[in-house]
Amino acid sequence: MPNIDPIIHIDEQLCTGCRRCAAVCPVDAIIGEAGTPQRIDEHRCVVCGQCVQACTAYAAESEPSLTSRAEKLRQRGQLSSVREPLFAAYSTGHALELKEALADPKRYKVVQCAPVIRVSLAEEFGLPFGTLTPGKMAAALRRLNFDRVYDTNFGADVTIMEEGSELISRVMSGERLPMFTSCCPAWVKHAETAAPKLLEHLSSCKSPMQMIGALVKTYSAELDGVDPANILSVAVMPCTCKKFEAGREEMNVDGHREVDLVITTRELAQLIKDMGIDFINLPDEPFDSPLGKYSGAGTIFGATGGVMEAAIRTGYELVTHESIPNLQLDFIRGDEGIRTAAVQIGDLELRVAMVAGLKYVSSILEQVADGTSPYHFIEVMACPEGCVSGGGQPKLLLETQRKRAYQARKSAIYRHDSNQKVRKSHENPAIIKLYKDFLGEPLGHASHHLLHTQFISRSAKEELS
Amino acid sequence: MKKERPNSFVIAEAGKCIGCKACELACFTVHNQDNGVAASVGTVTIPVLPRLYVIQTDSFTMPLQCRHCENAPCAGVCPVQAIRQEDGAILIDEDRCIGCKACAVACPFGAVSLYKSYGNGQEMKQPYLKEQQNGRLERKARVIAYKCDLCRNIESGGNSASGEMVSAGAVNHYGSLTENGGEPFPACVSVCPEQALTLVSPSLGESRPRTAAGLGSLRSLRL
Amino acid sequence: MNSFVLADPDKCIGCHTCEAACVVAHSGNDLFEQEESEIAFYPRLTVIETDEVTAPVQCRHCEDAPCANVCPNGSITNKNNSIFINQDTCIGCKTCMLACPYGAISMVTAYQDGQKQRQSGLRTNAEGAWSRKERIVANKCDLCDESGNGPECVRVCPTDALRFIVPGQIDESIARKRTASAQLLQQFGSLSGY
Amino acid sequence: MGNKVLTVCPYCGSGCQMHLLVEDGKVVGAEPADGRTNEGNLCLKGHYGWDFLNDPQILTARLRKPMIRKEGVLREVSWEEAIQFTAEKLTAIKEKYGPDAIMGTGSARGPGNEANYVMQKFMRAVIGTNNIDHCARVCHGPSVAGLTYSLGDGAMSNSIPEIEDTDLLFIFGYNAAVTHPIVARRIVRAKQKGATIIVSDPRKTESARIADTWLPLKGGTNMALVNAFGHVLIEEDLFDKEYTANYVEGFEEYKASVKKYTPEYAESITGVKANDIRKVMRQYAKSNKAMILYGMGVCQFAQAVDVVKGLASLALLTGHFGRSGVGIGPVRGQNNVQGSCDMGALPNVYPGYQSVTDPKIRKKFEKAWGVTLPEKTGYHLTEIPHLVLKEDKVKAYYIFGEDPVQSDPNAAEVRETLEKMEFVIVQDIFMNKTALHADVVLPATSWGEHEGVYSSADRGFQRIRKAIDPPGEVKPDWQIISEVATAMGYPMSYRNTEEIWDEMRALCPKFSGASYKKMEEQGGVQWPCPSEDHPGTPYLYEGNRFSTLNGKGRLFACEWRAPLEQPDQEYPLTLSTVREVGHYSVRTMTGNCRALSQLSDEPGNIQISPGDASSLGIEDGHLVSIISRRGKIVARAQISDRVKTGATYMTYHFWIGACNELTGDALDPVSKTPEYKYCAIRLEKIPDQLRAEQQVRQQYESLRKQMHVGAGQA
Repeated sequence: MPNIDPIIHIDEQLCTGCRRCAAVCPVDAIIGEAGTPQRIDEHRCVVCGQCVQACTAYAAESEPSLTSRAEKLRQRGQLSSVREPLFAAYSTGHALELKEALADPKRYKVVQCAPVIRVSLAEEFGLPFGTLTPGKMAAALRRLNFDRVYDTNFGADVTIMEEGSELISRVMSGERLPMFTSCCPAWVKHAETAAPKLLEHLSSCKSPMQMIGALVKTYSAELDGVDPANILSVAVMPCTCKKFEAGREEMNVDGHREVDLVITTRELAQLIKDMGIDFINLPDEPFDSPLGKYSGAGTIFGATGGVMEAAIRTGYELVTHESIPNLQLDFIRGDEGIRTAAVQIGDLELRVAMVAGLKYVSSILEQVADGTSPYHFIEVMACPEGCVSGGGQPKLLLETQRKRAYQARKSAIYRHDSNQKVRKSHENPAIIKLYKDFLGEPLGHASHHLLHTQFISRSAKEELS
Repeated sequence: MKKERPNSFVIAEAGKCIGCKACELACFTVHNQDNGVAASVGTVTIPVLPRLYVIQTDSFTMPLQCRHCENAPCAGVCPVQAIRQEDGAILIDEDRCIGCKACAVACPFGAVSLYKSYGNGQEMKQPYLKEQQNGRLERKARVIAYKCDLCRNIESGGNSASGEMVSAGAVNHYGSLTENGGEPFPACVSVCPEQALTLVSPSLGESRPRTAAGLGSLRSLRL
Repeated sequence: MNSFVLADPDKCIGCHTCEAACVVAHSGNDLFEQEESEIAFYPRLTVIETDEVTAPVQCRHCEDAPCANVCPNGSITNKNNSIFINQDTCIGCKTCMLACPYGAISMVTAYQDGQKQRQSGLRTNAEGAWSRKERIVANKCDLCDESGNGPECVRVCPTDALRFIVPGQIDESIARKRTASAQLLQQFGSLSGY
Repeated sequence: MGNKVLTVCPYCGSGCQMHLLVEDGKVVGAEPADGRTNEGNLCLKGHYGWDFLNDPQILTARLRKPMIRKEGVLREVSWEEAIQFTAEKLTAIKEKYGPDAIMGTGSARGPGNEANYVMQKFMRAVIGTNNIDHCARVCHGPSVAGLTYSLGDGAMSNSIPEIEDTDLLFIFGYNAAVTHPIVARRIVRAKQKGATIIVSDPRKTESARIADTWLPLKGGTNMALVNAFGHVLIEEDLFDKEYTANYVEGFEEYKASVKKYTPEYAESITGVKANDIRKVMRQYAKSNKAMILYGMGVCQFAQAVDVVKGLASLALLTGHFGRSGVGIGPVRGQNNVQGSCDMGALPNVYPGYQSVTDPKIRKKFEKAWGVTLPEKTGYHLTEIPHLVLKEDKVKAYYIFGEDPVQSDPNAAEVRETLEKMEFVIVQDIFMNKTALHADVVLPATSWGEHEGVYSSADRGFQRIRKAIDPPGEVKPDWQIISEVATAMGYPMSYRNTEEIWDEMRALCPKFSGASYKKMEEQGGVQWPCPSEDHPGTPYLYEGNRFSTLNGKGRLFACEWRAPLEQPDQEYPLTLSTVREVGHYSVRTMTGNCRALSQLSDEPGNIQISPGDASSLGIEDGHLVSIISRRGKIVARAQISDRVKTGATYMTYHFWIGACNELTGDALDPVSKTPEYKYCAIRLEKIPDQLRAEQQVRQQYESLRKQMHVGAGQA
């Protein structure tokens, strides 16, 4: 899945030019006169899909001037069975492609699900906001004919091991501080475009999705004794930019794409309906081992501040060798904007910042650029409240319900975390085993080969546009 | 001491409308909870059929809907009394409607449209009337008149989309809400991002309040 | 040009005589015969009191009447120097009421020979049971068109606070003001040096 | 076909002349006539206040037959029975407790001067007491007392038409636009003619709105302000020394008592800027023609007579008397309150303001009436509740053309009083709240149904005329009283009102020249009119001779006293009772006029400031509860920019929003006039408006039932 398609599109037949999308775009990538169809500046666009969420310009029934619905669905890569209204702003779908692939008996089909799918998927079936359905989701995926149902949460735990260790070593050596998180692909693309000089400040970790992808084609391929070339690696994501990330040149192991296909929460729901699966009445089923066993820390990646909280839970203990007094770091939880905190870890006062909503990051970047940034560690999430509000999430019919929906999804995540027996990544037995049997130690040779990456400056194009 | 009042109605300010159609979507949403429409777009399984219509010409953009006329021409021409005034709103009884289209013709605003009728997310079929469809006779779908009902008889609360309608505030320039018994704001009014829509609740014999400024101007009028 | 009635707030004492007069003038004298419950008391002008001003407000019979321009079925027309609402064809859509910047239009129950007009089609549950709804129409100053002896409000005002302004008068006053200001200007003599 | 009958409007003391249009025995309309005061204009009451004559039964029903209370209910009886019963009862009570156990009222409204003359004669000659008083007590009583002390006459020294020709108009506690629109017309004309207008009022009245200077004083601080005015006149040497020397007495005492009332001191009490106090007095003193007009804002306080004297003193100090367009004008509220005073419906004077305590005068009346008359002054109307409930002195009450339950303060106490009395007679044209407590109800003719004379506020006698025949069996008031008198053994056999009038003229030097004939010829006669050849007197005190004993004007000042009831935690707001333009007095007349009741109907309004409204969460037009230490009522909130925070205003016309359920019974020590303009109240928001509206509607319905509405209609 190489990157040629810009993924986010505005259908000029449908766009009324109200520019509400421009109001939510964090990087001013939407261009056009009010009242006329808008277009997207592909270079600036970070593919976060907030415009897709905000757009209300739907295709009215039987407007003769329009291309037929069936044709539009095909163009958009959507299943012909989709009955919901079509809007001007949309993201390229891969459900159609996936449906064919799933039908192929020769391929070994592996899927991973991001932390927040389980707290929002149910909305697409009319259940209340924040209904938690990991079990039904796993069951549905098996019925969609996947051979292995893994969990990005596990990848999150791995990320914590790697990124946590990276942070500690950087803080000890005082090099390249502050360190930015690198798990949000929209943020990474923005950094590459808007602040190429600061790329060394990004953690070299791949995102949880890519880490799982890499492990799927290596570690678990070995365990299951299948040829990586024969594996179809699929990810279900709340995020439209994950489609872009998966398509990045460098995201491969030994020539194999780490993730072959990404579909959004909405696309998953459409597939489930398309296959006539009665989601609401499915039994709860577990995820598969080993890449399906996760800690509470992995779960909270879905909310802004989650990566930070998870990292601190582990980092604290790696540094101090004693268990963290208070697991629930409420002072870190919150929503849109910039939040800062200072955490005492041994005799180190770790100063951290969390950015939710890419439009808030610029001030932070300036500080880093002129060396005045007081922080050690900065988490950045492109979407207003983190992945719960991602561009691939269920789209709301009424703006008036947005806040409530996000709150409910978030509290479901935290509820899920607090219900986990294991709540720290480094205590996840499957993680311990992974390092023992396969990776060795965090930041070790294998990790470096599979789980870390480097970033490309896109500034050259900047001048052009 | 008598306190009758004319019907309330929703009206838009062209100057404020940006044409986003959020009002149409909201209107459809709150009116189709029985058709399985919940909070997210994914729950929609029928065509979006709103009861107000965003009109876009090169000179202006604004939604157009029923004025709940006191002497409603639509009701006047309805052969089966399917259109009545109930609790201060002109309402169409969709079960009684026979789809004769007279109301749509009579309405000077074009506020009435005829659509297929839906129940539980399915087209409603006629009991006996059949029509030729791809080669064979099939029961014809019911077609009925739709128009703004000021979001009357929409139960709200829970996670249902209209949950916020009652609470959601919008400025009401001309009438007082409390006087007409705290009439809830229609969905279109509460979702409009530009507050371009207003629920007007006039009283009988009273014209809308005049501004002191308007009066002040009197003082400078000399012939 | 249209005629209209204009109030002078410096003379108005807010006694409401004009409001009563308006109703009486439009009811004939039968107002004084009616049962109290049957009375249609809808003044076509309203005395407004703000901190600074007291004065009746009524239709200005605008030359480009906004009310007429929003009427969906042409029930508002310009008829012998006044803006006229045809209450027989009015459908009660209330748009004119909103359009009027003076707030001079109100919605009122329509009467015919002392009886509320009922509609043939529209039923309502307003009075509890289902019944034929009364007609409600737009109402405003008609300059006492039918009476023939000019606006009654002007006639009864005890302080002469109301004036009936007919087309010619505005032009006259404009002409008068021009001459006056011209005379003032003469006093400047030569304007050279300015 | 129809005919026009020239008469005088029955609402307010402006004395507007008008034509009643009559078609086959029925009044069908009214037209202004070219009267001295109204010059072809009428306000809305004049134009549309006549159809109560046709008994539309909106608020109350017209009384058509005499009634006697039997087994607790009023039953219609014959005149013979009613008169007989009344006469016997009164005679019995007179014998058992003495004449002073009986109280009677005059009527300041429809009946006219002759009926009042007959009534006071009945009380004095037949009953044998001076216990006669009337509603002047609750309005301009202080003017009568105060101006008689200062100038010698308890009336306007000037005339209404003069108002528009003065140079400076000083309006004090008087809202002409509402109480006398036709007087307000003169004020507007004065302004248009260039007069300076100064208004002293807590509320921004219409006059205040067009005034050059508005002095928004705190309620209940009149005396302090008036004293400060006097202080400025003297301190700045603005007063007319020569005039004061020749025509005025009491200067030194006056000077002494206003000494401490510096404008700054007054400002601390009244809230009026000291500089404004100075400015207006300079203007007042320096203008050639300056006139004072005042009203209830002066009289309806427990310190009223003092203020009246104080205002008169300002005019005396500056020599604003004895010419046209100057002087002082207490503009009388009710249409014939001047007349009922003229006719001696007061406990201390006979007709023509002749003292009952003066032996010479008493002799004159004893001779004329052929009886011996009581020496001592009678009771005041407003003392009755106390005299009945506390001292048990008064047993019978002959209430003639008044409705004390609605019009007097502390209604609950008034009801208790009437219940406690042995015998209550109500003589009226409509069923009313007071009649609910009556033992006998005597139905009388209304304005429009009888002949007579009214006195306008500026001392103008004018003829009222019969336009239509009365309904049912009703009789003219003077006739009813005569019949009771006759039945009590004192024959009265007047054939018409002119006979009564001439008897009265013969006894009153001030009025003796004011014959019916002269009224016909001139359209009216302003007293004094001492002789047949005298045309009458537009303004008093020609040559600056005052009607006091020694002919000099008497200055007066005294300490300011704060109103009795002050707002507190529990009752944080003040209530002042006022009137509204579309209704009259207790509303039995205007409340039964279609147009007027449509313009403004029950439960009535309470005016409040936007500030108080928002802090209480009250919206304009909403019903609210109003509570004082004496009662609780419901009325409609009317939010007005013209009202100061902390102050509220209610009109006393309404029966559901009856503000006199709230008002207190503090009285002026001299005139015994109640403090209507100041009591403490609390406002409460009513959450369920729809329900409240229903309750008001029900209350109105049951009220109408009590008032026999719909019962017997002809």
